Amino acid sequence: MTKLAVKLPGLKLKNPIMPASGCFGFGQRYAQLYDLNQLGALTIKATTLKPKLGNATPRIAETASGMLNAIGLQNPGLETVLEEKLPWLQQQYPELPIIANVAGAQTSDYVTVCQKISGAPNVKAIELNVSCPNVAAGGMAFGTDAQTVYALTKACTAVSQVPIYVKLTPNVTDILPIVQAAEAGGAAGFSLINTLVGMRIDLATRKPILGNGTGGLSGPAIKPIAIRMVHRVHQISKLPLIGMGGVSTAADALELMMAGASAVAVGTANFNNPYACVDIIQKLPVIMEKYQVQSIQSLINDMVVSSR
Amino acid sequence: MTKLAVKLPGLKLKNPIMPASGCFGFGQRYAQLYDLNQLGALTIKATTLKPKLGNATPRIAETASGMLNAIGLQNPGLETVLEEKLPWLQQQYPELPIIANVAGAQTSDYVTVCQKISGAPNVKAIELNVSCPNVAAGGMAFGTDAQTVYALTKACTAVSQVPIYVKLTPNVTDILPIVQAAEAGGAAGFSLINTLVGMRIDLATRKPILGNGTGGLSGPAIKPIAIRMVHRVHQISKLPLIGMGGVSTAADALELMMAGASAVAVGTANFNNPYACVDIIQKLPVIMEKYQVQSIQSLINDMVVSSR
Amino acid sequence: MQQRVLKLKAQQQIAPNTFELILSGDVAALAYQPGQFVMLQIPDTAHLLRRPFGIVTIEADRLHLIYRTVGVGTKLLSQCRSGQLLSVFGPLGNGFPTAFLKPKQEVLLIAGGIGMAPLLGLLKRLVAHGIVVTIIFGVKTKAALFYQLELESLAKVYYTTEDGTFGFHGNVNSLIEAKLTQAHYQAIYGCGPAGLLQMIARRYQNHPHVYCAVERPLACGIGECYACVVPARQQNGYYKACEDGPVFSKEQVVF
Amino acid sequence: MQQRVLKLKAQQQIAPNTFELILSGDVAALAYQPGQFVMLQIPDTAHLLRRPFGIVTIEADRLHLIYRTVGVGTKLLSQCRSGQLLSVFGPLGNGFPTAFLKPKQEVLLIAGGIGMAPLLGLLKRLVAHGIVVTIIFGVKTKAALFYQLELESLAKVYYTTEDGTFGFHGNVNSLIEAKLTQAHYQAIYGCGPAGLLQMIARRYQNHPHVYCAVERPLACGIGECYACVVPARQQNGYYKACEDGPVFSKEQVVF
Ligand SMILES: Cc1cc2nc3c(=O)[nH]c(=O)nc-3n(C[C@H](O)[C@H](O)[C@H](O)COP(=O)(O)OP(=O)(O)OC[C@H]3O[C@@H](n4cnc5c(N)ncnc54)[C@H](O)[C@@H]3O)c2cc1C
Ligand SMILES: Cc1cc2nc3c(=O)[nH]c(=O)nc-3n(C[C@H](O)[C@H](O)[C@H](O)COP(=O)(O)OP(=O)(O)OC[C@H]3O[C@@H](n4cnc5c(N)ncnc54)[C@H](O)[C@@H]3O)c2cc1C
Ligand SMILES: Cc1cc2nc3c(=O)[nH]c(=O)nc-3n(C[C@H](O)[C@H](O)[C@H](O)COP(=O)(O)O)c2cc1C
Ligand SMILES: Cc1cc2nc3c(=O)[nH]c(=O)nc-3n(C[C@H](O)[C@H](O)[C@H](O)COP(=O)(O)O)c2cc1C
Ligand code: FES
Ligand code: FES
Repeated sequence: MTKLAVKLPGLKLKNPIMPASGCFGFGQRYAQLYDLNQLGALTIKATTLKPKLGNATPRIAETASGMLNAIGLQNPGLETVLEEKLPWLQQQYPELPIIANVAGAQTSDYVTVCQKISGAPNVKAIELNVSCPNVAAGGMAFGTDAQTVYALTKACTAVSQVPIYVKLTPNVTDILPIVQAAEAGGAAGFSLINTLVGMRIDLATRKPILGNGTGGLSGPAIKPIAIRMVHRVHQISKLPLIGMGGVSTAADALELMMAGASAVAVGTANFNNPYACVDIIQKLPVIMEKYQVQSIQSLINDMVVSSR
Repeated sequence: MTKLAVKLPGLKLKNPIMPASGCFGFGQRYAQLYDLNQLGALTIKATTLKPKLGNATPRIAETASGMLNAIGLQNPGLETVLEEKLPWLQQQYPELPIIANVAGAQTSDYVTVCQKISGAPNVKAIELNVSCPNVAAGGMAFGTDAQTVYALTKACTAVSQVPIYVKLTPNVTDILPIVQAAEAGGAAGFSLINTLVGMRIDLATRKPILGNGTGGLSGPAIKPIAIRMVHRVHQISKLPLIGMGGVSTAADALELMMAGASAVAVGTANFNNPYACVDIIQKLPVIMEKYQVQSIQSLINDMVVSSR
Repeated sequence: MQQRVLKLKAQQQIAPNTFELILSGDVAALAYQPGQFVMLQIPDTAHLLRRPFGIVTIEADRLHLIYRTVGVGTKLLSQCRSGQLLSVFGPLGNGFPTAFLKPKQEVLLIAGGIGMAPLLGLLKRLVAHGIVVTIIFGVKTKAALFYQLELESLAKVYYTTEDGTFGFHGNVNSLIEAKLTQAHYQAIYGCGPAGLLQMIARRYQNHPHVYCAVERPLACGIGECYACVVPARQQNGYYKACEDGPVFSKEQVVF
Repeated sequence: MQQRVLKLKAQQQIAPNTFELILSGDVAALAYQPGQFVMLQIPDTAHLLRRPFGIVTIEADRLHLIYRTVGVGTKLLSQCRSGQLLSVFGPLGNGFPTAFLKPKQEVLLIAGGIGMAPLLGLLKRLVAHGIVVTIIFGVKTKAALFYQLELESLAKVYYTTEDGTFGFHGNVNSLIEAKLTQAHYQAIYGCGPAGLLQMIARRYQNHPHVYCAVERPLACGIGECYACVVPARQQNGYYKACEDGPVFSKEQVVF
């Protein structure tokens, strides 16, 4: 195993870095910039049962060291993803593990998508998105209620052919019951954090800038919250974590791993630097050397995160 | 009434800008920089029954467009505040309304401090700090439980001679029950937001940077969350709001007011620019003119915040 | 579509709040169509989103942009001095379709304010191919005009100002009404505020070649994030301004 | 204690990761004591906290600082070029006490690495007042030394390097052990890593005049936020590094 390689349920990653769901689409345009085989894995845009048009515009607004988005899970729907997007990735990058981000408005939607998408040969894991703050039905409403998380996770793990990582929302008073519920439901790991609910007001119109009113806050602004959430979940659960939130450098990625993450997803940073993922992968060995990290797998194995 | 003046329960403010609790101490050093009479009001550092030494060091860490603090409510205690700090302010700035931020480890502490501090002639309102994320007992644990908030608010309003603003934490799944509890307990208004729980890890030691482990995230990074919380509470409560969170310019202050705040507190910005409060006060008329705001009071009176 | 670090070679104000920016570096090999754009990184890390600007021209090692300061990013940009390094990503998107045009044919360019920037590059290309160009350049007030000499040397130019301080007094629509109802053009190209583009689409609704460049807030700039969608005109759905546009025909989208 | 916008006049690297920075502007009237500090705003709005640096000297319209690049703020600072405007807040805190000294008396300055910066200003003042100064300048390796000629022109200087590449091979403690156990000084002033300051406090525990400047993360810089506390030595409590320090006597705090 190489210095950067890491193993998680369902995922043998050549390095711990992957794009975060929704910030990389299905990878086709980024593939024009660089060889996606360099990535540890690729998390696709949230996929729903039917095509989804998403929210009214404007859908994004800038904030200090962050951004709000209210895309509203626009995506071409399960059929197109199965017939076009995943086969394209399979053909171009047969070795690249795909993590399928799955969303829905009701349990049966999630179940159908999990069942079918987990049959795709390159989908090695599912990221169960119960934490999108930008849709009225499903999404975050699911992820803040322990009972719902339990039932949904259980229903999805029952039909999925690949391990399921439950994607957690930071918009909760206490993450503990949610984590326990997902564990009881058979989650193989967690992925965190999704965005924080935020808003910006347009001074000229005195109305919210975003068509949806509120949006999800991402980017370096939320990194300290991501680190804290990863740290907390790592202390209360033995399951592996895919960490994300504001990572834009190799040092950020290492910081999340030292908080307890076994792999790291990069979202908003792709917009600032379209080469963010590969830049981080390239610089990871340098920063590991600086901080005497022999290998990512050993870092994870030995990690006992102190609460100080 | 002038363009900038605004009236809230207990508070006649010549302008809506005040320093946020904990970022301005008791004003004595800032008084060496400028005339504190320019401020709308002054919120003092959290005051507890007994002197408090606070948390282990380091107590702060920088984050992208923000900072973490885990001061742990270090303060000289009620007696010194009553005998030295408030009298000094009273003598130097007899016209300056003081808002006393009150914290405690148990209900009886809060009650005693509220009773006594509300008797000080210049204390015009109390900010009930049930939202400090940096102390083990009291603080945020109080502010995330509706029943506790109700009981505490009720006990404090019973003894206080001045209106009580309950300071809310954003670290909750849903603010609605907390808001309703504080209203039922007799709150005159709300003050929001306190900091968000966050963490940073030191790559060299692989431990949290802060002595306390976690800290509270403040600064421009959290402004979109503050705007959203103010907007939300404004929609569910008729009580006036003192808004705060990442305000560093007059435009930021206006944005919070357009989200529903009647006055605005400035915290972290004082560290970046020690003249932040007066700079904002000076520029407020300019930005009001730009966006056709006749007066702050009319803006507040007419404010119907759309959810879009 | 590539990322380059370019050096600020020269920057000057050419009208109130309007700047001309010349960046130099390894750009000579970048093929582009007028209407395509680049995304500039703002040299302040609190501002994550790159700002899109239409390419005016790329000549030898120079990339030429024109922009208006509207918010904090463009303000910071306008304060950059020579020697500043800026990360530039592009060319992105699709330019103005011109393949159907033949020398000596006439076209109309309609610019609202800073909307002239991407049309400038188009103008040069068209003239170089022997196309005869008429321009309508509408602004709020005389001071906002720029590049008049250059425009007039290449095309017939009509100016309109909202306050009547120069040229026709009124908006672009009333100018056309007054002066250009008889004219016929092989193609109409527009760029400017949404209201102007909507007016163009209405006025020339039966014209087969009406193309306008839209402005939408962008995040990825390459079609992967769904931030920038524009409602499709015919079906229930969206186009992406960054990848499918920013130039659209009036049949494709609701401007 | 004031805020000024100063202009970067000159900046140069004087050792690996070590820079000398000259800012110019309206500073002539600012009275200061060596050991006091200023807080610089980092010219990137994502970095809110000002960075504290000891004042080396203020002469006429020039503020002179020396700093080491340790993190992102100092790195950004080191990339600033002439003409850059920087907001400077200060002088803040308390300098090294010297009122008790008389001409011809001898004092010892102990600097660890960049800890030499605030001691440089002190050295100049002391020499100007006829005090005889001995310096110990301890660094990791020869290359990290700076300002040797200037130091040697004003004081007797002992160098120690951890790797033995220059001067005494070892740390400051072993140098004192080897060469200075017999010497007596009216005062001892120190600045450097916590370990060095603790060693100084231990070694000179019975000396009445031992003063060291500490470094702690600061937020407000003026005593209002309780970010920067240093444990008091005698009672259960804290001093504030920014307001009560950064120079403390060994009796006041646990370095
Ligand atoms: C394809 C394309 C080409 C463009 N070409 C030009 C050009 O050649 N010259 C020029 O002056 N302007 C052009 N614009 C508009 C320009 O991108 C914005 O004016 C600029 O991004 C504003 O940035 P700011 O930081 O000053 O404003 P802020 O309001 O502070 O920006 C906040 C956010 O909103 C976005 N935003 C604000 N206004 C606009 C807008 N009108 N369009 C899109 N996003 C916006 C910013 O990119 C940023 O993400 C173009 C826009 C697009 C989409
Ligand atoms: C009173 C005082 C005087 C100082 N004088 C000098 C001087 O003359 N020359 C010099 O090179 N350094 C001096 N320092 C240390 C200097 O302030 C830090 O090295 C600098 O702030 C590091 O900033 P950064 O952005 O590069 O590091 P980062 O690690 O990126 O900074 C992150 C945060 O931690 C703080 N921080 C990091 N290291 C230190 C430190 N050692 N001390 C205090 N805060 C720190 C920063 O101020 C910032 O808030 C002084 C510190 C203090 C408190
Ligand atoms: C434009 C945008 C779209 C997103 N879409 C999705 C999505 O479809 N599914 C999902 O689980 N998370 C989505 N996210 C959240 C990210 O995957 C990630 O959890 C979050 O942005 C924090 O990481 P970052 O700070 O690196 O962006 C989206 C984020 C952004 C900015
Ligand atoms: C150093 C520091 C100390 C603080 N101390 C207190 C406090 O004692 N009581 C309190 O209610 N809030 C305290 N806060 C929170 C602020 O009052 C404010 O709610 C928060 O920082 C958000 O505002 P800002 O982003 O403008 O700083 C403190 C914040 C900081 C940064
Ligand atoms: S900006 Fe991302 S799809 Fe257009
Ligand atoms: S830095 Fe605020 S009290 Fe010292």
